[in-house]
Amino acid sequence: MSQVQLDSELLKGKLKASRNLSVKKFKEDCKRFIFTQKIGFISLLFILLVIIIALIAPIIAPFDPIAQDRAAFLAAPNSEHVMGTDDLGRDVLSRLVHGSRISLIVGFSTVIISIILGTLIGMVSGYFGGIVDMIIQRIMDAIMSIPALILALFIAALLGPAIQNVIISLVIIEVPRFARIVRGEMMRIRESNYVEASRSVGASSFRIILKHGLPNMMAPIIVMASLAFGQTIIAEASLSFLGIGTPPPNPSWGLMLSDASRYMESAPWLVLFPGLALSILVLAFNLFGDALRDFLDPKMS
Amino acid sequence: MVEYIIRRLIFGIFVLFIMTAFIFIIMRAVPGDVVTLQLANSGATAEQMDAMKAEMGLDKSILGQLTDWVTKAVQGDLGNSLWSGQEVSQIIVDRLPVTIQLAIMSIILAILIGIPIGVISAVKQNTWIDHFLKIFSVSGLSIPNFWLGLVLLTVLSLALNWIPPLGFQSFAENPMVNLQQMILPAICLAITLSASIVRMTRSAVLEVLHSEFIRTVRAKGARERIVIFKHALRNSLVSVITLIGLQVGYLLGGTVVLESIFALPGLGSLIFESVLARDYPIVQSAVLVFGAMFLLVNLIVDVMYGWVDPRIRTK
Amino acid sequence: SSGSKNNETGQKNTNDGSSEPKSGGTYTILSPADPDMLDPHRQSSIYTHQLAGLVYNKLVSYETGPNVEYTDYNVVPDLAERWEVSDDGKVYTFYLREAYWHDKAPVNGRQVTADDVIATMERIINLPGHQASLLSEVESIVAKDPQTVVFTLKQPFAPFLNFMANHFMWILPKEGVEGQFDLATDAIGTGPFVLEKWEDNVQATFKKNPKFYEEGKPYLDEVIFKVVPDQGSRIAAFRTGQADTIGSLSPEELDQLIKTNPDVTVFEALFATQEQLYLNMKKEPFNDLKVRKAISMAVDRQSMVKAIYGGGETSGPVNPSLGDWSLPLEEREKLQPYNPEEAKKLLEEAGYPDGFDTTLMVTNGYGEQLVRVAQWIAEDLRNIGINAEIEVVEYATYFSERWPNVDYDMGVGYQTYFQEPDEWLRTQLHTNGARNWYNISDPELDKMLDEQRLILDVDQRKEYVHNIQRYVLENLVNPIPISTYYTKTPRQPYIRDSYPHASYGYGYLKDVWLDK
Amino acid sequence: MKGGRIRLVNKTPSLLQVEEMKTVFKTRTANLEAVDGVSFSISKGETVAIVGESGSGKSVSALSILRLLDRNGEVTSGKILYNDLNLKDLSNDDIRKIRGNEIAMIFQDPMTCLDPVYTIGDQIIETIKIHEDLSKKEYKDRALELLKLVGLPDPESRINAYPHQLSGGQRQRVMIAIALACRPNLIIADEPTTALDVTVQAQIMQLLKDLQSQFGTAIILVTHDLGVVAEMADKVVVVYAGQVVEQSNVKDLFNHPEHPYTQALLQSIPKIDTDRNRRLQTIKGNVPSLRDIPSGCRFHPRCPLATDKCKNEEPPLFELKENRVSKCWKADPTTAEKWEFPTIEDNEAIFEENEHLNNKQILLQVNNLKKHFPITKGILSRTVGHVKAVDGVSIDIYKGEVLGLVGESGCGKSTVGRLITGLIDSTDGEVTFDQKQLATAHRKERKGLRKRIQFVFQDPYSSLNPRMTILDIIGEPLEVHNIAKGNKKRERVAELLEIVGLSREDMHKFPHQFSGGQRQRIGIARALATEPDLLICDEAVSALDVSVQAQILNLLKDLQLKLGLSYLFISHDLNVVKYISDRIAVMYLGEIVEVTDSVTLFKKPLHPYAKALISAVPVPNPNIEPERIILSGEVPSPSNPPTGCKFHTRCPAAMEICKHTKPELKSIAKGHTVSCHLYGEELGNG
Ligand SMILES: Nc1ncnc2c1ncn2[C@@H]1O[C@H](COP(=O)(O)OP(=O)(O)OP(=O)(O)O)[C@@H](O)[C@H]1O
Ligand SMILES: Nc1ncnc2c1ncn2[C@@H]1O[C@H](COP(=O)(O)OP(=O)(O)OP(=O)(O)O)[C@@H](O)[C@H]1O
Ligand SMILES: [Mg+2]
Ligand SMILES: [Mg+2]
Repeated sequence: MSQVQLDSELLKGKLKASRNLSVKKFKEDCKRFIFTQKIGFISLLFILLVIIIALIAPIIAPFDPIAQDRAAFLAAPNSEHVMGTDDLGRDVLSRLVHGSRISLIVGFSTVIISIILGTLIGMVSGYFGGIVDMIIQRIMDAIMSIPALILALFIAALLGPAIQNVIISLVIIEVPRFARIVRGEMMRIRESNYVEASRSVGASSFRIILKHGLPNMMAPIIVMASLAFGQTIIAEASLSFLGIGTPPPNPSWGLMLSDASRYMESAPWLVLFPGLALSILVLAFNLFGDALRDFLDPKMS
Repeated sequence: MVEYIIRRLIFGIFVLFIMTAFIFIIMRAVPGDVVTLQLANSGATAEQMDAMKAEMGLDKSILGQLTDWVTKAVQGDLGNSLWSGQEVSQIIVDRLPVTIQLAIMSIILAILIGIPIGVISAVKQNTWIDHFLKIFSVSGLSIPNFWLGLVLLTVLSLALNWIPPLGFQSFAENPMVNLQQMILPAICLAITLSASIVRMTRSAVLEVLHSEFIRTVRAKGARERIVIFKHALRNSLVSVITLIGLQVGYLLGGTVVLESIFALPGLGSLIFESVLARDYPIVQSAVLVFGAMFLLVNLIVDVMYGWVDPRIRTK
Repeated sequence: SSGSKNNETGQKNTNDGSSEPKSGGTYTILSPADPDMLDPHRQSSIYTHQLAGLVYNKLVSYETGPNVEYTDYNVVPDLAERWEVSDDGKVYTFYLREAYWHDKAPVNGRQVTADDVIATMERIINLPGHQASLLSEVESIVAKDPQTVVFTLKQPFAPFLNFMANHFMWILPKEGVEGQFDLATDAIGTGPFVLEKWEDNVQATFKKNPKFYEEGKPYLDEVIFKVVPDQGSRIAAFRTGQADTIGSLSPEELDQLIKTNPDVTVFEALFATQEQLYLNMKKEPFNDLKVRKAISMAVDRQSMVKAIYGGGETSGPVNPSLGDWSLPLEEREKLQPYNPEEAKKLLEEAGYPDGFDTTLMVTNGYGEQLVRVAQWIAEDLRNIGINAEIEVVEYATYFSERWPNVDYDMGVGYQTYFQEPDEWLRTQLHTNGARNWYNISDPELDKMLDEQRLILDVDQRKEYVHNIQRYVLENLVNPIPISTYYTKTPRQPYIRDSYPHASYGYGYLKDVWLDK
Repeated sequence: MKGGRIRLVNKTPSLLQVEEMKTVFKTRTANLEAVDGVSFSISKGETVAIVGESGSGKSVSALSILRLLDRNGEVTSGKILYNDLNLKDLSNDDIRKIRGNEIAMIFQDPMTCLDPVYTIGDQIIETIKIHEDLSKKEYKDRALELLKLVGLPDPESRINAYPHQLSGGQRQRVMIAIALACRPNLIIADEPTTALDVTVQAQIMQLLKDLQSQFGTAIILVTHDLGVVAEMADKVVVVYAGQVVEQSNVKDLFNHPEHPYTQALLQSIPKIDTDRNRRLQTIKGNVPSLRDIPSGCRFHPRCPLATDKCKNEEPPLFELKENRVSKCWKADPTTAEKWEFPTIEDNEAIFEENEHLNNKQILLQVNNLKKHFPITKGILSRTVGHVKAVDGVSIDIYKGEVLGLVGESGCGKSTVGRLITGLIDSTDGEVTFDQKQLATAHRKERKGLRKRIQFVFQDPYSSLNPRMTILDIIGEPLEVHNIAKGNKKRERVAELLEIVGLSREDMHKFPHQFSGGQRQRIGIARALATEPDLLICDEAVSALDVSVQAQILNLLKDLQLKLGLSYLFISHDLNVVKYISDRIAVMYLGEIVEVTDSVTLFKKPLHPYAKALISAVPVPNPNIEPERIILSGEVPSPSNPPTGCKFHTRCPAAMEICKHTKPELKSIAKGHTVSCHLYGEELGNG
């Protein structure tokens, strides 16, 4: 075997070792999470369950969520329609199952887009500071000083009811919040000793932001994201309630809830199931976020 | 301090200006305007419509309109409703007190509920009481408040055959009626806020309880009561107040839905109606007022910091 | 056949003679929304005109009363005591009654004169808006004497009296026209009630007009109009006795209400307008009559109106709430059958054996029921292979951009509450119609539409209008009438002599009294 | 007599007697026995020091006495007898009456130990209020009296001050006032001076001594600083891994340490009289984790004398003579064998001569360097003043030389270091490195120069990115400067790890998997990666335990000799600076006041500030009675420094001229410069 081969063998081994090490660390962290954050873990399982349901919705939903059973309007839960039907004879269970998709799509897209934008803005603002920071922060202040739902309402109402418009308006709301957190983290990291150490060996700003900034702010961002998720889902529901959220006939939990509010007395099951699903999912995200925060907070251990 | 407040106010005006421009531009960038909305089905000619637009000043460029609006707004003239022609400032003056009262009541309620629960939760850390309160408070964050409002209203009207008296009356006019009208929406708004207050109070008190000076106080021989209420709580207030400042945005947003549900003539419901009706001057001004309220609350919060924390006071 | 329905479930609405009307009391109306302004010539909103009916009068109006159907359009005197029509049908002379303006500055209770009428009419003609077209056939208006006004028409014009009874024709005091007070926020009229205070989006308070021209009326001391946007809140308020009437309810809501308040009376009437499914005639495949017919046949109107509105009728090109101006019910149903099989065949003939993909525009600005109708129709269309994706459009965009500019494939929406067959037909279907937002252009139809305006004999004109409708349902099929539903309005049991009418205006409250 | 301290004869009844105290912390994974059978006693007026390395259980022992432990901690067995009262068994209410009243505590960091939101007056009065019922005025008078007692200037107005308005030393005085408020019989002081500057530390130690002699209060002093122990304590308790390993009176302990651990500890600290050419004695390994306590004698893995017996059997506490115990099998009187600590062979113990220094080639030249940080205010960030952190500093460093930089906290030491590395830009002055000016060099050249100056930071943990592997951390400079990539990088990192005494296997680990000393080695390895000529060590060993500190100091010296490195060694620990430096610069308020070689500076400092500084250093030798120059007053603010000689406000020898004329830095003798009006040029020829 040549030297080069030997070396690359060695390298592979080393890489594997390092990967194993981080895999092992990850495994250990998971174990510790499960062990120390039981509520958080259960919440995580629930969230995963909802994600799976959303992914395989067409398979598990007993009916087409928009098909109308004209023989059964507002049917109470029965053996055919386990959760009853709504005012157009659509199967509530099927709508609930499909509705999870919309809630999750709105939640995920909003949070992911906001994280990306917020992180970019926040990192630039936090790292460079000065006039750039000043201008960015004032713009963020301006957006943030409009109460969230009012801003969402404003944008969603103007753009018209559509999922993408809901996402756009929620993103506009969330971006400044992420940006602010990231900026704070970036400023903290910028002042940290390891960044100073990195600068002292001559690392560029780009390298510092990428190699030191990003990995070290992931924890607060993830926590923030899990909490934002809950808020986003609720906001979507509120917009749907005002008639500017998800457009029918696509089922979203918020829309179902808002449609059902007229039947609060006559068909309470219509209100019950999406309401429970929504609240429990949001609860799960919140509890998971909390657990994550506790888990990542060294002081709490 | 005075200089600080002035500086914050100037900043605030700057922020409000950016906000105004933002709203102004978006609103005019989307389709639909008052004139077409009013006249679309009337068979009015294009010239007639243009004339009307010109009358309302809608024919100028967005920038021109913005300049016009800002110049007038600075002089205290917020324009007139494009529909009713009423003075916007008057409309806002009529409606603002409702929203302010609602916000203040919710904040007070939320504090009254949130802080004691938060303290108990912290003191009983990791006991079943703590876990129970934690789930309870997180649930508060997980229930949409429009939902809570509807349920409350339905349940009350069915179970007690009672709902708050309709027809808004101000507190000065008739305090009893006013409070009856306000209490339910205030509760709905307060639940969410109190949930965050509980969480913040809990973690802040816990953090303070771990700090060294608490050990000093204990070493003096102080009772737990003093340790917790005189020292731990007082030191936690800064974070709780900050939180309230930040959450006021959510609170004010919630007023939109709850004012509609409970038929309260506040700014929240106004803004919703006006956006749909493309009544630019009202939307513009209402958003501005909301923004100003938010900034003002945060200014008050910052001033309160000084009151709570002397380290900030002297800066 | 009756195109209208005016039933009372429950008992005792009419004064059975056992008790004399009692004066006094407050009548509270809850409404989901408020007029954006009070000026009735600048606003077509129902809320503005409902309130205008309390304050203003027209020269002529529609009859209401115990023996009048909700949908009967009998023109009766109002501010004009009587009128005369010249033999050639071109000159109308109106004799004003002795009536006084409300005692509010700057009008201060003076008598109504011909000048007021002329000023009002000029205002109507000059303001941009739908109302101008109502007077488009008028050549001149002159005051013969202070109490007599003469309208001269360009040509004989059948709808003229109906147009004069239209809700846009509220007579304003000259001072208002001249801008001495703000018509947008104040109202000084001759009607049964005096506007005391209007708080935008909160409430409007009206007090009895002591000098109303009908002796002894109104009975009510006060009418309060409150804005309560949330339906649930309105029901709760009604349930707890805080409201006398709250607008129409869905069948489910009504059932629940009757459970807790069994003695409530329910007023049922045909809605003043209808849902229409309209198609963009410039777009493939909607330019094909077969396709339009197939679409019309695919919709199960009866089940829809039952499921969504709790009951109603198949509608026609002229809304059935216009009484016998509309085609008789049987004919409407016969001409617009529900037959998906036949529809599929038609589609096949038109060259779409597998249907096609399209979009169906709807706005949520009218409330959720219409959105449900759209979903229903989409499902019906799906049955015959047409895959219509629902596009919910925000109201302002819908109403000021998409619909008027014919920027859609298919759409479903309500039409404005027209009070005249001419409006229903000519504004929508004429090539140059102000509301022809469908790209309709049919020269033969245009001719018929123009002709019906000239037929002065009412029965003759009715027959002609029916023929036009038959022609439309067979040869045009756009906009496709869907249904007109029954509104079901709960009322407190102590309300007496309430005879609403399909036309706008709460003027009928002059007869209402409270038996409590 | 030492400072009038009362030395009590043995056999006095003890005030507090701790017997076999055991403290356990419940954590999720295990129960940690942080204190495992500690016994000692203290009598009235006595000072007992508890010493040991970090994590050995000193603080926990102190807190256990008053049951002030964190919620998860509990004293599980043993007795804590205070005047025959067993504090361990008292009810919560009863022990509260003891706290603050009979036994008071003082903690390390005075900022975090005072409640920031109440005035210091409130906080003093609170203590009195808890235990005594007086009138409002009496409370205030008492508080004033206490503030006077602890020597806080201007107590009348300071009583309404908030903690943040006071300097560290003043805050510590307030803490002491609080502790004294109810005239306790015993004060437990946990590292009361660690957070303070040497000069302030000297003030506080003096104050404690004075108060003790005045009131006869007994003091339990928890510290890791053997200098402080030698100076303050009567009796010393040495703890290791939660156990007492030796107990003795102070003189015996320092003169004849019995336990190998004590012995090693004493030898690993550089003292003023430590030979600079000798290697420091080190203790291998680290303090064991409580989760993983060694069998037998807990010290055996690190003990050079360990036998199999030590490995397997835990030694009891052998009483050697009265008040003298040792927990070591070597002290077993039955087998009593003489043992001697193995010393390093002389040829190894002595550093080679530093040849790099011979040709006196200037490597770094700093000329009139200034850094003024703007103080901004207002919306437009108006500059309203400047913090003159560095205000005209000139120093030279020769090739292969170690220049020490000392001075009080905030005097600008770190800023000088950062300026030289180019981490921040200077306001004025020039830095010339190897004859090239840093400021005027163009970018590429600058980057090249930067490569040759590297930094070693104080806190080894926080200066390592917790999410990077050691390979990436040490490899970063290699990548940044395009020195090596991939395989080559790995090889180089491995090499560097070996240079600093780590194994190449370590490169795939993360920082948290290392001990403090190892982390600092990683920091050094990173600094060495670019083969620099100059290392700037900013408090590079301050955060380390003495035993580890010795390892790192030895390493630094080795590297200096082997690679010909030069160091700018910044530290507030003068003993360390003296040990490692060839020359030392003394800084005060952004200016250099004296520069000379290290021996001269300690023998014959000239500048009054340097004199005070050096006299304030606690000497870990109870036999020496140092002569203290206690500086009065506080360090002035660098944003508003005094006119003339900046030191004149605190100078015991200040003259009129000092108030308005700034003294020049003058060369007094060869290689000895000083800036003080006391010395004219002519004096220097001696
Ligand atoms: N609340 C706690 N829970 C768990 N372990 C603890 C707790 N407090 C202290 N310990 C552990 O007890 C041991 C002794 O800690 P202690 O603070 O007494 O050390 P120390 O000797 O004072 O060190 P230092 O010089 O760093 O202050 C340490 O290993 C520490 O981790
Ligand atoms: N970025 C900065 N902005 C403003 N002032 C600063 C900045 N960095 C340091 N200072 C101030 O400059 C002065 C000198 O700081 P420096 O950190 O150099 O002191 P030091 O001698 O290293 O102190 P220590 O021993 O506490 O580390 C201090 O008063 C400090 O507050
Ligand atoms: Mg300690
Ligand atoms: Mg420093």
